[in-house]
Amino acid sequence: MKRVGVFVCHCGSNIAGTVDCAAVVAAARRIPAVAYAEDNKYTCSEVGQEQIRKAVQTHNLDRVVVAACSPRMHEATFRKTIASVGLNPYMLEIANLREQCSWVHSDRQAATAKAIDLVRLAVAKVLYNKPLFTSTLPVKKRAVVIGGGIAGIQAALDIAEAGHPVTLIERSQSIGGRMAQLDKTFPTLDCSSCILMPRMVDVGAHPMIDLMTYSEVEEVDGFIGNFRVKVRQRAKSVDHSKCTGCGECTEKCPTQVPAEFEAGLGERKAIYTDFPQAVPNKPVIDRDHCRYFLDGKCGICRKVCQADAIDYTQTDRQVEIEAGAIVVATGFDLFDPAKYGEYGGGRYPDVITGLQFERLISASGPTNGEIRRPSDGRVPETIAFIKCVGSRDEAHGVPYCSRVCCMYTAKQAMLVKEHAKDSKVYIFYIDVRAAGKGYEEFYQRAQTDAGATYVRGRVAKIFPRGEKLVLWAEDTLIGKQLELEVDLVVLATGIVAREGAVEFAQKMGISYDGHRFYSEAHPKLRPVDTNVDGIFLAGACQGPKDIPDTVAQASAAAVKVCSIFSKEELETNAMVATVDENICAGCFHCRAVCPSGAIDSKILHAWVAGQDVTRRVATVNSGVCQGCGSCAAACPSGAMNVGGFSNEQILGEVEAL
Amino acid sequence: MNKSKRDWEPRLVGFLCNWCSYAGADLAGTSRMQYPPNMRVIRVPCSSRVRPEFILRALQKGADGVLVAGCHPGDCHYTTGNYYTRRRFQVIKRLLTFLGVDPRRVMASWISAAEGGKYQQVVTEFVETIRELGPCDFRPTNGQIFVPAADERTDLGVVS
Amino acid sequence: MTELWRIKKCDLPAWLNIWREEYELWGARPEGPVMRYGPVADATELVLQVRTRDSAKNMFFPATETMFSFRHDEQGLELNQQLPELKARLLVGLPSCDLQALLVMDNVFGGGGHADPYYSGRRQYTVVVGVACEPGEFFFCQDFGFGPDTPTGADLFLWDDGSNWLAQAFSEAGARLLQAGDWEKVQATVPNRSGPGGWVSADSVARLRERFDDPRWERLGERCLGCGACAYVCPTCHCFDIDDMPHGLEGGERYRRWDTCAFAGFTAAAGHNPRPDQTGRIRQRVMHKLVYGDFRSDRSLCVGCGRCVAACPAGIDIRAIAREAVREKKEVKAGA
Amino acid sequence: MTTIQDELRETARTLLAEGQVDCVLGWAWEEELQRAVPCFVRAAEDAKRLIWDERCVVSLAPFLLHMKRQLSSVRTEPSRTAIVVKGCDARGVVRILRDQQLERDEVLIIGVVCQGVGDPDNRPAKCRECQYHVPPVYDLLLGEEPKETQTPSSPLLERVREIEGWDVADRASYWREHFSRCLRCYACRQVCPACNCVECIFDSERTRWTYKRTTAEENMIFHAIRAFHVAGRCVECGECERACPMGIPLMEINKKVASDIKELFSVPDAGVDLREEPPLVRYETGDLDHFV
Repeated sequence: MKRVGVFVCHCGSNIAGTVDCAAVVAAARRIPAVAYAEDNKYTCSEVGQEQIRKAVQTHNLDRVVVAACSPRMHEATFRKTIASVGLNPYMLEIANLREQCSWVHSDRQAATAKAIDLVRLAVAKVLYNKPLFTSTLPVKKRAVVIGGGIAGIQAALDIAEAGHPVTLIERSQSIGGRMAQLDKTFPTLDCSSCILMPRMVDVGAHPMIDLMTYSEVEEVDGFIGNFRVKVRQRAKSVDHSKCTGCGECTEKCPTQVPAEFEAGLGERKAIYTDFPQAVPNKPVIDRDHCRYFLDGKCGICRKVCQADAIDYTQTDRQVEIEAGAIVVATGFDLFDPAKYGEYGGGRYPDVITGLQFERLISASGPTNGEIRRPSDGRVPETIAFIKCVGSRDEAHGVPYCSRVCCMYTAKQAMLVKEHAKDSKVYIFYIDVRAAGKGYEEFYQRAQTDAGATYVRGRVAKIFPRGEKLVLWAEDTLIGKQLELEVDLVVLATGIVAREGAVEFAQKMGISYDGHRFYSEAHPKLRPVDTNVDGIFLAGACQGPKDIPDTVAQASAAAVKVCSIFSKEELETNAMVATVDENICAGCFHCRAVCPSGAIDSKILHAWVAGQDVTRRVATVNSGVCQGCGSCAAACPSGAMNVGGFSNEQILGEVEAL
Repeated sequence: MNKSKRDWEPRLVGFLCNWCSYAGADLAGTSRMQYPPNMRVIRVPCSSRVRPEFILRALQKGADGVLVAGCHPGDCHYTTGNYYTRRRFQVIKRLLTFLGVDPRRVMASWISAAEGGKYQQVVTEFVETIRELGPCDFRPTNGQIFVPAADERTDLGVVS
Repeated sequence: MTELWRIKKCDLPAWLNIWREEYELWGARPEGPVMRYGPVADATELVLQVRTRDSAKNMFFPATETMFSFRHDEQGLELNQQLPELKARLLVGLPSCDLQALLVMDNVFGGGGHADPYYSGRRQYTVVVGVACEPGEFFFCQDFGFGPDTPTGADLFLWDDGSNWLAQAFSEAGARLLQAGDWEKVQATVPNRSGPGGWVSADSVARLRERFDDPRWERLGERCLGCGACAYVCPTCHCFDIDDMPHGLEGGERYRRWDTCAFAGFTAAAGHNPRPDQTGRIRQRVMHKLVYGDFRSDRSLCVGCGRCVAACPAGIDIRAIAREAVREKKEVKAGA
Repeated sequence: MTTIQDELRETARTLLAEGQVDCVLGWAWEEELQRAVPCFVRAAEDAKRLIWDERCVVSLAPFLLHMKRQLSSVRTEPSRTAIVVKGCDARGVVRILRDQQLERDEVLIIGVVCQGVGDPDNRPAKCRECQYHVPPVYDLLLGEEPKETQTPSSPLLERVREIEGWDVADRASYWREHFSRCLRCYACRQVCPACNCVECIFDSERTRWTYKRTTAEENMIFHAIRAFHVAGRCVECGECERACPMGIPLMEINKKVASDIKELFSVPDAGVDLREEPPLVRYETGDLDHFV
């Protein structure tokens, strides 16, 4: 005989203020299945929970209804309460009398009637509750970090430092990412490589970190604790175990191609390292441009290599890595300036992006740190910086602010003083956003020390006139239009999601937002989790952010990974789908709708009429199943059910309407 | 139990998805947004958990209107759940309308965890629509050829 | 020559309408695309001498019937039986096979000191007027010892006499009907046509009884899809299941509804089903109808109305099965 | 039409004689019953009883599925059955295969070109609007493909549009009146190739999905749920309406759902392509959203 206990909470006056709790208790007692009902001031308090524990024991209740606040608040609390007195934690249902009754209705009589109905619904449902159990899954204590920028580097180091093996996967020749392309960083004007290189070296040398550069993730499946990551290690054509990194081959290589690292302003050889301080500091051969691979003539690098490390016969290798957790740190792309036809981005050589300017002022850059016009190499006398190019611009599909352009433009303005102190600097802006620590002070210094002239207004058009570039703009503060002749224009292009971000998200099974940035599980409370347990986000792939926030997120993701690895086994979700094998017809509509690939099949043998008959039925992997119930709705015969929200429970609730 | 329209209060059922719409309803609560008390909420893990059997049983058991609420497509906690709801619900609604259930009695709505205001508005409007429509004539009529149990009953002899 | 009453066919509706205050008029009339027995407001709507798609069984043993409702609250358990409201009914137009079927059902539900209150109530207050039948497709009533003119089971039976009806009462309720309306007494011979038949013989019943394990049942099992059409249109199928319908958490009602041995779950009990597939089920139907019959009166449960033959989506025909049973094993006909 | 019949008999005989199949499922004429009934031919010499003409109305697809669940057809070594199908039946076979209730190599499909069955001057609705005179899937085809196949108008669809035109109350009473006749004999379910569950929720003893009462609104719930369960998978073979002893116009419901699904999700006809995806277990991110 099922014996239900009902505990109606006053929640101080939150519930009792509008709902007549005594009447609810009286109504509950009238329900035949309710063996005991009482109300108390604060059910979630220690006193309240003790009353539940005592009642369960004295009235030997086998299932409990707590009529209080939202289950999303204290369902877990009360599950522990009843578990502590021997009940299965899932023999509990919560009636939401606060958020969905007392707080939203003022008429006491109507609110009480509704509260009674909600208790009846909860009792009707709890009568069909079944004990549910979690199971455990082994954890593969290896992490995979995808993306070798500062985010990936930081996450990899933190996890490795916590004693867990990491595989860091980077698509290009070297780790370092966007930060390696920068000269200085705001607001401290630290030299970017000075603070980045040591971390890169640590990664390269760390015994717990396997570095896989020039490699791409092809496929990810499995689930938290048991991911299988398939990685394609592209052929480097250089045997890094023999190579000493002397650079002879790069020196002698006859082929010059535009270097991605130099953002189009510089060149590199066919056999190359991205930049001098690259990690690993051993080159790879770009087979799309290497003459040996195009027409088989060359082979100079092999001739000059004393270590005999060049190996043209290398082929791509597919590696499968087992991992317990994954950190996605794939970074960002910049807005394509060519989309602003009126600025001539990509057409006029002297209209460059902020990143290209960064390469110009970088000592290891194409101009060894001198600010020179890409067109004729002259030092520009007047430079115009234009902010919010491809940010805060609904028309170009980028309505958001990219957060970092105001600060790096101020920084670049100050660096003009160092590299070309006579040059005049104009900065066209809409608003200046300097909210970080020390940012506002940095912005003030850009105006005073660097003498940058901030003009509030958008630039309407840029066109060449002789050697110069003419800017048509307006100064909204003095309400005047102005025409300005400058020698160099730097566009502060906004941050957009990586090209191919959607395909990658689908490969990982994580969701993405309207701007193709990866979606965090909860904007405020779970910023580094994704909707797939065990996969975390770090850096600009989740949205535009500066280096301090990126590093903070990377460390946060690392802690999440370490908390998974701190347990020998993982507890699985208890409210998962279950199959009634007698009824399952093996049509597998369930598998078609399962979002987490938790449904597999098996062959059932039955002894029928003296013969062994086989039948294929569905099976559920309780580790992967998230309990969404799509399968239970897609299964016509009701063979597929979900613990906690079973067909019987919901039908029971509807029955008590 | 037919109810004359005057003293009849619409009884509504809402299947709310746990991650978005139920959270949106809670937010309406924490923000103390007032709305009529006619809605009985049944929590489901995802809007894709709702089967047509639940909707039809609710109508049969006295509900005058049924709401199925879930996350906006693309926001689903389970990634694809509400895509299936979207397809299934359209087929169910058109089928029920074809079979004679007033389309305004069955509705779906995407309500995110941040849209407490929208939940309040959806419930308020739904109650008004159903109040205007009147009780659902889907009551369990008794299929017997005879109306059951007259008050007085003769003693039944044995048929020869 | 016996003493009979005669009325012109065109005056029959007027006569029936006279009785409308006292009785509720029932009979065959179109319902959607099919003919069914049901209440009529005016006798002119009635269609006589037509084979309805399903039988009159529904009037006495409805497809769904609440037996009693119960309520359990703090005062304890309250039970109240939902007996049918008793209204006098005049059922006009039953052919001989349906009359015989009523006798079978009376035996099942009414006889032997354990009268079924639900069935008996309705049956007792219904006066049945039989009408001679125009034999049609799939009939085989003669195999069971009666023809289209056999009046047994009716309160009043009408024979077809060209443009007139000849009537004879077999109960005082039937006789009382004749007191109104312009009936005239005549001396006439009661027609006694022999009905269609020649399918089910005593020999076929005996052979069927022996051939319980004949493999040909499996051939039938492959063709029977396990629906309930044959049983639910059959005037003598009387199996039912009992189930509960809750009213909220405090009470509910217990109802009974038709069931049939053709259904898979019919014999499912505690996870085991002695008839795992259709072979056993179709065999049970045929055997119960023709061979086991009604153990209370050892008469066949079949009345040869042919409704099941018309209704079967798979074209299974109980007549062919009976005829097939007497054929030797060697030439297996397709129909069986 | 006799030529196809002769070819059919010859084909069946050779298939059985060579042991390619162990049973040919076709139609046979029952002289005494004056009806064409499903017939399982297992001996080569019985092949001559097979017929093909417009009297072969019964769709044989459900018997194929049903056979699998009969003990008599339980065999350890793989068995193969040939089935004679007209266009609509073939779609039923595809349905059963696509719902993974039979393996493709368990069935040998003998397609016959069909110009419509039943009473010549009152063809069933499905024949008057038939677009599959040639079965969409077959292993062998008997009869030549007709030259021009104009796509006929669909009387059933016009009827659905007409019913949609009524106001809600009229529709409610129309269906309530039809459903009050339903005896819940489940013939419509048992002859349906898409209704291939091992145990139907309406038979479930364990979970009270619905009450097993034959009241008008309870029957409406049964037919609404069944129409939904086969939504997107129904091959419009019309067997449910033919099998219904009480003459309930079930195809109007299935046609309504099928045309809705085609309009909403622009998917091809069900049961035509062996690789088809049932539309309700798939989605497009761009699906319509206007109803919300």
